[in-house]
Amino acid sequence: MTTTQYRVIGSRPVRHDGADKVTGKAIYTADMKLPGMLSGFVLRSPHAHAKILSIDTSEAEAMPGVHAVVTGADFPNVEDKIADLGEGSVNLAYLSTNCMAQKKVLYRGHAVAAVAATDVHIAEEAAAKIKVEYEVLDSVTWVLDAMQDDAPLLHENLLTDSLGKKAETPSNIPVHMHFEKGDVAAGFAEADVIIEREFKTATVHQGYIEPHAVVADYNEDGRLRIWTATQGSFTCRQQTAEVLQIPLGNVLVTPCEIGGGFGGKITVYLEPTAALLSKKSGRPVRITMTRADVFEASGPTPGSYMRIKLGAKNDGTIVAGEAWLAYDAGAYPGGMIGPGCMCVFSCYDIEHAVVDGYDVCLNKPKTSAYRAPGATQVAFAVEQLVDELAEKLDMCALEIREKNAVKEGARRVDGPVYPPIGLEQCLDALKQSEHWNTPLEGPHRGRGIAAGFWFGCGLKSSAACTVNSDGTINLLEGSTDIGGSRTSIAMQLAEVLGLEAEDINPQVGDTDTAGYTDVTGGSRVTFATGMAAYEAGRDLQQQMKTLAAELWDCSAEEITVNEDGSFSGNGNQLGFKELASQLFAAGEHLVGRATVSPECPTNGFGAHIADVEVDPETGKVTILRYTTIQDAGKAIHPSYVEGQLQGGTVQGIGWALNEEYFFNDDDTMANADFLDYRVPTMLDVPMIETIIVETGNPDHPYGVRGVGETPIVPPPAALANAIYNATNTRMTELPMSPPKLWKAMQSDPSAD
Amino acid sequence: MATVFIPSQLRELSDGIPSVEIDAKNVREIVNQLDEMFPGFKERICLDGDIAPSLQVSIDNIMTSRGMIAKVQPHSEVHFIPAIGGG
Amino acid sequence: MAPESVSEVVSVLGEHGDRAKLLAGATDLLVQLREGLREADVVVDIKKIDEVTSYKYCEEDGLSLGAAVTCCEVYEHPLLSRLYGALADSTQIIGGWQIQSRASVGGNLCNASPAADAVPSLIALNATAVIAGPNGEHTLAVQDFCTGPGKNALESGELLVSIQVPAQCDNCGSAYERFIPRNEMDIAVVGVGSWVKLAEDGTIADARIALGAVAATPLFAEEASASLIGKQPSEELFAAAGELAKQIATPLSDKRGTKEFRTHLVGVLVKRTLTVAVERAQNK
Amino acid sequence: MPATKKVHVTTTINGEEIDFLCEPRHSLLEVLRDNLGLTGSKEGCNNGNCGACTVLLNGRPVDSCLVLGVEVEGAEIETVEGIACSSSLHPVQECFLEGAALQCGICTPGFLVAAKALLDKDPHASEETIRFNLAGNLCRCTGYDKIVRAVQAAGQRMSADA
Repeated sequence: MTTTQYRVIGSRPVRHDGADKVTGKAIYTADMKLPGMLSGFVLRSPHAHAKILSIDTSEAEAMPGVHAVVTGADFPNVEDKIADLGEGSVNLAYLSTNCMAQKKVLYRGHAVAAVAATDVHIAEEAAAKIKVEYEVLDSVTWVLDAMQDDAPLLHENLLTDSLGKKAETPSNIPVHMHFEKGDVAAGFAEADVIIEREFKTATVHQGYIEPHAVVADYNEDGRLRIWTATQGSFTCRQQTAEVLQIPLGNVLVTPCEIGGGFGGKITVYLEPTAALLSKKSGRPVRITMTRADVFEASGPTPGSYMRIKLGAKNDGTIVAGEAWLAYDAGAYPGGMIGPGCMCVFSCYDIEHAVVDGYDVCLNKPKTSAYRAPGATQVAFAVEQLVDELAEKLDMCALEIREKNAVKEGARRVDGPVYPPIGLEQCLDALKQSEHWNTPLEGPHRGRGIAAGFWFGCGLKSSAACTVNSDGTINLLEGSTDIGGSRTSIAMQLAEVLGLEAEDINPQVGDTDTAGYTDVTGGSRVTFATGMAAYEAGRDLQQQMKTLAAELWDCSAEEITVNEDGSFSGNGNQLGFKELASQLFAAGEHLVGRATVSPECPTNGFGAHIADVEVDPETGKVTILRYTTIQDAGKAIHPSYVEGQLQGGTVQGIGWALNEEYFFNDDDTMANADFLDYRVPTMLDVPMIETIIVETGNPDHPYGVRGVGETPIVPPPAALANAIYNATNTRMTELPMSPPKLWKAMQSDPSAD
Repeated sequence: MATVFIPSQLRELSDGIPSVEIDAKNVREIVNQLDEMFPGFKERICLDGDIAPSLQVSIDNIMTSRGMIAKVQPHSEVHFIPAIGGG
Repeated sequence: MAPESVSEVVSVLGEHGDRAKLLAGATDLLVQLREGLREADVVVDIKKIDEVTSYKYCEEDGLSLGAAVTCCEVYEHPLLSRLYGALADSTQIIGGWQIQSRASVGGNLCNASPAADAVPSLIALNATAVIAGPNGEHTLAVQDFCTGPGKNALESGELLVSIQVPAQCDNCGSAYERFIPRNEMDIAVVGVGSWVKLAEDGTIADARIALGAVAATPLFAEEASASLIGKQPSEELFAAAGELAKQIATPLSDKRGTKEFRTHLVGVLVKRTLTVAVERAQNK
Repeated sequence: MPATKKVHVTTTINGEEIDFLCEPRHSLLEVLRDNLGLTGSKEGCNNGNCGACTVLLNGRPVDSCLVLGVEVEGAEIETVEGIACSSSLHPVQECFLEGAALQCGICTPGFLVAAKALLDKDPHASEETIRFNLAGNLCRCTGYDKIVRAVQAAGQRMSADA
């Protein structure tokens, strides 16, 4: 437990970009306007799976106002090269043909051509005049169907990879993973109670309110400037450069303010297309996706099929686990099966376990990360089985979790051993909470709990701080700010230097000015970029010690940086600002800098409590009360930590109760809008109570753990457990929407 | 000696042996020795001479991105696991 | 264009035929035009026409509601929302506040969605559509106005001018309820409007039940309505009416609900709306 | 809708009389953002389901993506850019900042406009009233908790200031 008293850390200053964002001044990508800018429109496939026989763009090109048309033919041929994007890697041929289809379309919404015109309406009309001849193919959107031998093949040469070994015949299964720990057969033999169930979850979308948008300006000198809504400007630069086959240094990516991402704004979709339209037209081009495009053609997160078995002894010890997981990859390989497999048993210390996981291609948009990618699906399954074991063993749901919770030294199913972690502390906080200790009364009501985990990664971050003549600081960092991270990073710099948060002027740099920084994702920004800011502050202090030594006529070793950030030595003492001003006046100007690449997962654990009431006549679930508990290590800005917990929880609630991709008979999406893709409205959720546990992370100077992702993991499971306790009906399918819950209650004879 | 865990999908090469002790100062030495012990090992986990991008090496709670040049301590525990990112 | 009289609109419609579309609140029309579900050469804004944007109520004739009167204007009016409970219920849940500021009851009717929230209430309240066209004005019962999904009884060159809703006596009450997966911002999976008139002895003297989203058009549930007449209100009676109403429901299975679930909901909502309607009649 | 001749429209935006030319098919949102440079109103869905483009039209909140530019002849419009009074923020803006009621900020302008309209009518709006009236504004980051609290706090501040 950290006990250090901080001045800035743990306080709640107003965010630095706040005034811009409440007055409408903040510039998001779609707000960008460059002289001569054209508007782009992307023509997309109406079919889920088809061969492109021909594309005729002549009529569109001839339309007044149209300046350029591009198709797959304008894209350079990229080989099957794997590009490392910092977090995860990508096959460039897949990335490129996902941006613009070449010979085949693999999902409804797949881009086939794009137009740039003086007005978006003209571009849209022109796109409608492009004649694409398709040969429609059989399609598949359910993961188990796609795994069948006779399923329509998306990629003719795709061979299943089992850790370096390729299958002999093509299929829709790019990857099979397998993990094993202990002796599973012996484990189940030891068990007194065994429960096995199948679970299904629907494809869901991150649902950020800002549609993808980009402005590209391809200069005559070959320099490409891009303004975009991205979670990672450097990753965006690399993907764009690789797809276009141009040098990295020719691309400048400027991240605009970004209207939500949650993992969905890492992959490029529009950037290469906008760049090529700009190159052809000689004018800057802006493209924004429509909301339907966002649903149909960006990257939702996998639907899944899971078969999971758990065995426990009479004393409640879970001794064996077995999981068979198949996750949608979408149209191209590379879904979230890896973390799914690694998270399935991540909360429990199970001696004997085996996991098989399959990444499966099917005719849906290529999936991408969504807050703790792959973990929510498995938590939905396992956390229900744990409750069932508890019920069979006549234990309390909390007790069985306390008994089996992972702690330092426990071995994960994929091998590594946990360092100090905070699941036990979260469960303890749950046990002590007012919510848990307040009985829930009334008919058709139930309470459920669930635990959750996400790794949280480190990766590369950079920060540079320039000292102004009055001792205030301009901080330049490279993490695109989606939720107030400028401030949580600046606060760490303020803390180390003995300044106030307001003394720091943080700025998110572009790829020409900021040091290399990986994506805003993986719960890493406050942890890793905060660490970079801290180190940049330390660098500054070292430089100031050397310079102060001259000023004070002593050696640098004689100068101490005190806890409040002041400097003392040789009988002198000055605060940071005062010393900085004196040094500036003496002709020195200072820039502190740091690059870090922490490689340790920050291991974020959480536990949630949900109270629900179920309408027995309609199957509609009302959430009466909800508490989210999480180990933040150390909360830098508690309001924004609470905000991450509350926001992630409500996304998890949406996933649990109503969100799903609904497909027509022809495998096209039937609900590509916010009307029928039902994210929670304000009226659908209660206040989300939060309890921040602070166990301190030994791998960070202030003890920070990543917090952003874990909160989405437990809600579907906590709500399923609550629904069971309210209705006696086990829901094994997401979403637990009214028609499904009502039907399940009808068919479950034990239900109330 | 570092303890190196053989990924379960590669135990077909190691005759089912789940882990081995190896004296090495970096991942490259480990991979080379494993390939000598269990021919074909390197081919399964490497691409273009480095650890395949779909994998990462876990060394004592560190998930390193340094691949072959990552340092290994005398009592380190080493795993080859899938690379993961996040949202 | 924005004409200032009904006759001007009629002549514009005569000139452009189906290529002209009338716009009141635009909350359906603009979406449909963008999605290519409807096409138009001319969009005629009818909100400059007094007759269409105003409403009046008198105790003898009841409510005359201009076709472009917005949802907000209906539910914010204390007398109207007390007298026409079902209509107030409907108008409060069509979209969010932003939609209600613009969307009109007449537009909801003309759009002729099977799931329109205002239409079952209008049918339950026995409302009549006042239609103007090249041959002058005529009226049509709202229950006959919708002819299919997105289709209405307006002939080429005609427009809906207003909706006449009969006067409400002190022992009348009405209610509308829909089932949606969320609590707002959804389209009805099923919607039911119910109206009752109580006799002095507390029995039901007259009743009208209307169903939405269970057929190609909103339906008047005639048999279910008749089954209530002369009876004392009770949960059993309402449940039995619900069963009768279910018999005329022929819903589809789609992204909003299954056939089975929708049929079941008819029973639930008939019971619930009758309960509220009777309560309102008793407490007026 | 096909392109037709541009129409001249005179309207009042944030207290200032404004003239613009627009095609009949252009929405008010497009006019505000593209013709008038008022990019504070955001496009999240372009079909009235998210509320990010909320503006006040003659005092009532509307989705500006579902209003045609030509419809606002003679109307009074208020956008997020008009909420702050000269050099100081409006209480609802202050409370959003102090209460951390925004994360990515894309939905914030719509929420502020709708919240201000609600509080002008009912500064003591209950949690239930706030949730009901602002349900047409979607936020995907915050889980709404801090937004509701900020609106409540702003109502209190407005009645205290009044």
